Amino acid sequence: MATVKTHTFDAVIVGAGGAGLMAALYASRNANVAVLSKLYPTRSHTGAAQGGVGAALGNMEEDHWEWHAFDTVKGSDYLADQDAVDILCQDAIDVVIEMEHMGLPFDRFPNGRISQRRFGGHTNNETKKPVTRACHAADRTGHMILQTLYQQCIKNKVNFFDEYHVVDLIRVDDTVRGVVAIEIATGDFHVFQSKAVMFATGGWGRCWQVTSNAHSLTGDGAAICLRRGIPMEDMEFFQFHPTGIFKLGILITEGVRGEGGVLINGKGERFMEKYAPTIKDLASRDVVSRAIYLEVKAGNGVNGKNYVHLDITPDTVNHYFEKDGEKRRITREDIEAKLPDIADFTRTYLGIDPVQEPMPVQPTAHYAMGGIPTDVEGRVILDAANTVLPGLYAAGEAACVSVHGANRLGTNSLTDLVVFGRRAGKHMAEFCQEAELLPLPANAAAEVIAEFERIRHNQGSVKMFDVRNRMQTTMTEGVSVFRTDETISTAVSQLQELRAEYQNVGVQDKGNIFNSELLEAWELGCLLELAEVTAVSALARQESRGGHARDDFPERDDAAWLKHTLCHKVGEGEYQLDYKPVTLGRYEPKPRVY
Amino acid sequence: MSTLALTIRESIRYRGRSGHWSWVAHRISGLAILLFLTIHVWDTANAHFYPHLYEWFVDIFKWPPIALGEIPLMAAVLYHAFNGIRISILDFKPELWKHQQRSTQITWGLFLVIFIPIAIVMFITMIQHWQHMGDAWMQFPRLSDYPPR
Amino acid sequence: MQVNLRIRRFNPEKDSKAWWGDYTLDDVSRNDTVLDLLNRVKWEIDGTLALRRSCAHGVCGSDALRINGANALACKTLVSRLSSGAATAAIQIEPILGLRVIKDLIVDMEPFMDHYRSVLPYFINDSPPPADGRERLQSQEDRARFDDTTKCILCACCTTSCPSFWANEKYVGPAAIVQAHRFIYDSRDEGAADRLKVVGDTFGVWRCRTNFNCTSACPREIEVTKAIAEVKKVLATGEI
Amino acid sequence: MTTANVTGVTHRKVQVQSNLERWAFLFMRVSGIALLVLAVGHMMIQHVLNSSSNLTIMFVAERWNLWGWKVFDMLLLAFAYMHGMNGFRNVLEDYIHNRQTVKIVNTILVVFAVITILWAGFAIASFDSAPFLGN
Ligand SMILES: Cc1cc2nc3c(=O)[nH]c(=O)nc-3n(C[C@H](O)[C@H](O)[C@H](O)COP(=O)(O)OP(=O)(O)OC[C@H]3O[C@@H](n4cnc5c(N)ncnc54)[C@H](O)[C@@H]3O)c2cc1C
Ligand code: HEM
Ligand code: SF4
Ligand code: F3S
Ligand code: FES
Repeated sequence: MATVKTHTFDAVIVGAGGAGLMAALYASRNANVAVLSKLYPTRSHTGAAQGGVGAALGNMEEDHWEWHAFDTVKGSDYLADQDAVDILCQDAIDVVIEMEHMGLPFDRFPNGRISQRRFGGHTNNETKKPVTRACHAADRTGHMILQTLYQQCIKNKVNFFDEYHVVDLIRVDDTVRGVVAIEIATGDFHVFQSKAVMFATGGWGRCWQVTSNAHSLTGDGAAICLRRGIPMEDMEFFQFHPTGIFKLGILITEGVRGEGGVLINGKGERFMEKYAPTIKDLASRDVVSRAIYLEVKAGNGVNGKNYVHLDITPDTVNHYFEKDGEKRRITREDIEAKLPDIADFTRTYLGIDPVQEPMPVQPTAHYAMGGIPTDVEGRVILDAANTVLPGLYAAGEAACVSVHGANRLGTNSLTDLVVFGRRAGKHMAEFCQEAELLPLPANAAAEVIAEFERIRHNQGSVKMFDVRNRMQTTMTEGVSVFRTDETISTAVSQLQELRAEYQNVGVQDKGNIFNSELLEAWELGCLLELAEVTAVSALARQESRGGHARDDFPERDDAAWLKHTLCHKVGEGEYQLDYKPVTLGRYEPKPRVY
Repeated sequence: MSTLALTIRESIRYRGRSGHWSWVAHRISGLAILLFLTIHVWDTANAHFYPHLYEWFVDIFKWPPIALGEIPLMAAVLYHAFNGIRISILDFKPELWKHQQRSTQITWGLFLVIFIPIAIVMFITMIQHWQHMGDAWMQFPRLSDYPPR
Repeated sequence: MQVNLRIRRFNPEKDSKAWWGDYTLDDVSRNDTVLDLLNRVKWEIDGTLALRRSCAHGVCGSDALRINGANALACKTLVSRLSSGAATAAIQIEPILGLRVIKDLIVDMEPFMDHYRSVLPYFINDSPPPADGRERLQSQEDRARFDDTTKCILCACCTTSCPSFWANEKYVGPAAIVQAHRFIYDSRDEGAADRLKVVGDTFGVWRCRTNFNCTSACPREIEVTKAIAEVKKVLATGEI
Repeated sequence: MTTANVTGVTHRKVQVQSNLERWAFLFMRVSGIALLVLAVGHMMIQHVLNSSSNLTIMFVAERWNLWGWKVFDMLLLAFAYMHGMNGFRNVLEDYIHNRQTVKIVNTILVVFAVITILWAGFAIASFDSAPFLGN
């Protein structure tokens, strides 16, 4: 049977994406920190982020963090907490500069400063026109952030435990004592005893069929927290990015539209003119995804199929620039230089050259606005009264601060990672200075070991692949860009069935070394649980707001629903919903037009 | 962790492109020339120290199975030389690397264009020589036939 | 179409040596990637097959494999590139060479990461940043000099395609040199001398025999050999 | 906000520590270029313009009667042998992993190369053509 090894650290950070690494960098300055990641850190999905990181540097044109804040709040459909948004937009400037000082190779403007591009929903608040705010390194900004932070962690000798899969949180009443992890290469269980734990495990787009997310984005951290009594905030808000490659889901960054690309329907019309007359293709993501969906529904998909075209060919783009009275023009060379990876993706996977042909795109499951609820220091909170669970932290996509509210603006996730990753890391180190190391409960790992043994030796004949597929179809049909009481209810009951079937999922691999089948089966458990929470939260919210668009309740209802959902797990398949007020500030909720 | 056998086997199994085969050819040709050169140098030194041994060796080199080996030797020197120059140029002009595919083609082309006529000439000369020698052409030279001078 | 997959298998808990597993897959689309095929084998036929993967679109560097004899990322290799257009195709998958096989297609990455870490792969500049609290300035031309080598995702396709590395795993390998290049050529960095000490050593750039397998294998289309040559040139001339 | 443009490439000098490998690398290229003349020239003269079929000690005596050819051949000897042996060292170091063994092998290579070059170099230098040419 599995052996259990014990390690002791001041703090454990689970996840080595942008959020985890930034936190590690700060926390490890004053505390003994271990970073556990199921992937080699540089393989975290932060590396896939393309377009840019938002910060009002104003390197090209006038910009202010207050404008950024307003755009963020408006983008969130007024569900974001405005105190947190202020911090996000103020700290963004400093943290982007800090990353430049860490060596991050941003692209440059001719004046030698960090290059910025336009992005959806980011505007000059006075003219209402798009503003250049997304700081970028070609279309691989996330890659550069991930690499730079990892490099700095190596420089600062951070303790990494690579390919350690965290499977449980050790919580005793209202204290945390550490985590349980499996060393993937050997199958051994390890207990990491610590004063503080942070989850920065990223999103769970794999709940859906077509997604921009990695195979490994299975929401482990969120699911573990949920199982250990932490509620999930605003889970009904999941972002569908308007431009995923048709069928594959691979993301085509909004940066394409930032550089002038336009969406064209099957009739050859630039349909965003109808839905967002002012900023058109650069409206926020929920708006554009819905527009595509509606176009397809109206029979305006390309070739009668459920996709539209994203066109960045110089001819089309310059045609619309001229029509809009814009002075700039683009050339093939600009596209190759600014969007090299996008060009590579479409050439590799579609055999389409984006400088000559439009790309087929459809909305793709992309980003979890909701997640583990935290305060602005990254501390995890337990209830509507914002009671903190001392020593437990969360950051990045897994967390919900909430700065994204009902819909995240492009570039704000990377900003979120580094701003709140940094704050949480700092705070965690301070916490460790004062906190005591608490003893581990007896057999801390016993429960999760038993669960793994159950899956490993399950005689059930149900195929994991089959359950996962059905979950993904269910979510895609029931809890997608548009939803109704009926679709969500069907999804909820199907997910309940799937949860029962999951108990009979068996694995063929009974070994210890690199038993990825066993881990995948466990991950599927996480996905199923988060899918169910998402559906349950969505069913309750009877309004349309941001990423949550209900056909049966098409209007936003601030009187009844200007509040955050908190979904507690109270038993196997039993969830209790609670609500928490939104922190308002300078910006009063208004109807949202782009 | 890797053994010599594995390295050699995989060097042949690996489906590399032109650069890989250029490397294989460069290494083999270099080693082959060195092997020949070592024998050749020691033997040539005999011209001063033991002239009779030198003469014996010279005749061994004319023995058909060994004489034929001169053609691959020529190939080795020519290929190794051209490829060596290619590598040296590109080492000091990294900006030319994008033409690497082309450069290997040119190297092989140049090699073939120069080597083939030379090989033909060498082969014809050898045949003429053997014809000239009559029946003794395949006779391996015996040391006893070369008394010390 | 139909694909006959041959996969190099090895389970240390069961097998004393590696063996070939043969799997036939029907209804394969020419646009499927090799990763799609491997996933099908794992999910539908044999769950014990072990491989690493994450992003599925060539940006994370998890699934470097030897596909039909040459290194590539499984998720970036389309079936259409490996088949002639006939109704069936044979595809052969092996783990990358020169690193210890842990199980099936998974190799021990630690020696590779050790080489990476050895070249000081991080920005070094101890002089104070600009007094206005803003970014260090850099011209577009200076930025362009090291653009290519910033793209590396540490997939190891290059290092494990290099015969010098197969022969001697002490060679730091192309990936580590690419990382060194990225910093040596960054006009803001001040650590070039220390880095050059590492890559200029016996097991540094000099082990490169300009074989070019690395460049052909790089899924990010980095001109790896060129980067190595540029580092050699800096070592030879003392000028960046 | 826009300030003056920053343009151009910054060239920097950097301290590089020289070591054996660096010199070996440079030597391989320089000797390679020398050998293009010496070795390829030698092959052409010996095997194309003349043929080894006609090679006799008389031929050698005639050539080495001229100091020019003696120098040519000595240079060829030195460059080719040093180049070849260093290449051989490179190859061996790929496959021999034990540092101690590498040192021993290298010592053997150096000793062997030095003896070879001296022995053959001495032979060329002191070769007396007179007895063969009969004057
Ligand atoms: C294709 C794409 C493009 C994007 N483009 C942009 C953009 O341009 N701008 C923007 O702002 N945002 C963008 N985003 C969103 C943004 O990139 C992500 O939200 C963000 O990177 C998430 O970072 P993270 O640190 O929270 O998690 P991740 O980077 O996903 O990292 C998760 C980490 O947790 C680890 N982990 C997970 N589970 C476990 C476990 N059980 N045990 C141990 N470790 C575990 C993983 O190994 C990994 O290290 C994009 C997202 C995608 C998918
Ligand atoms: C004729 C002109 C020659 C040129 C231009 C030349 C050039 C080169 C160069 C540039 C290298 C280095 C290759 C590298 O580092 O990757 C090399 C390697 C080598 N050369 Fe030569 N060379 C020549 C002649 C010779 C001769 C005459 C010999 C034999 C005595 C020889 C034996 C070798 C060997 C053994 C290697 C090492 C091969 C390897 O590392 O794979 N070369 N040559
Ligand atoms: S240089 Fe290319 S092949 Fe090598 S590790 Fe980096 S991305 Fe992979
Ligand atoms: S394959 Fe190896 S020999 Fe050099 S050019 Fe690449 S590192
Ligand atoms: S799975 Fe990420 S590179 Fe292939």
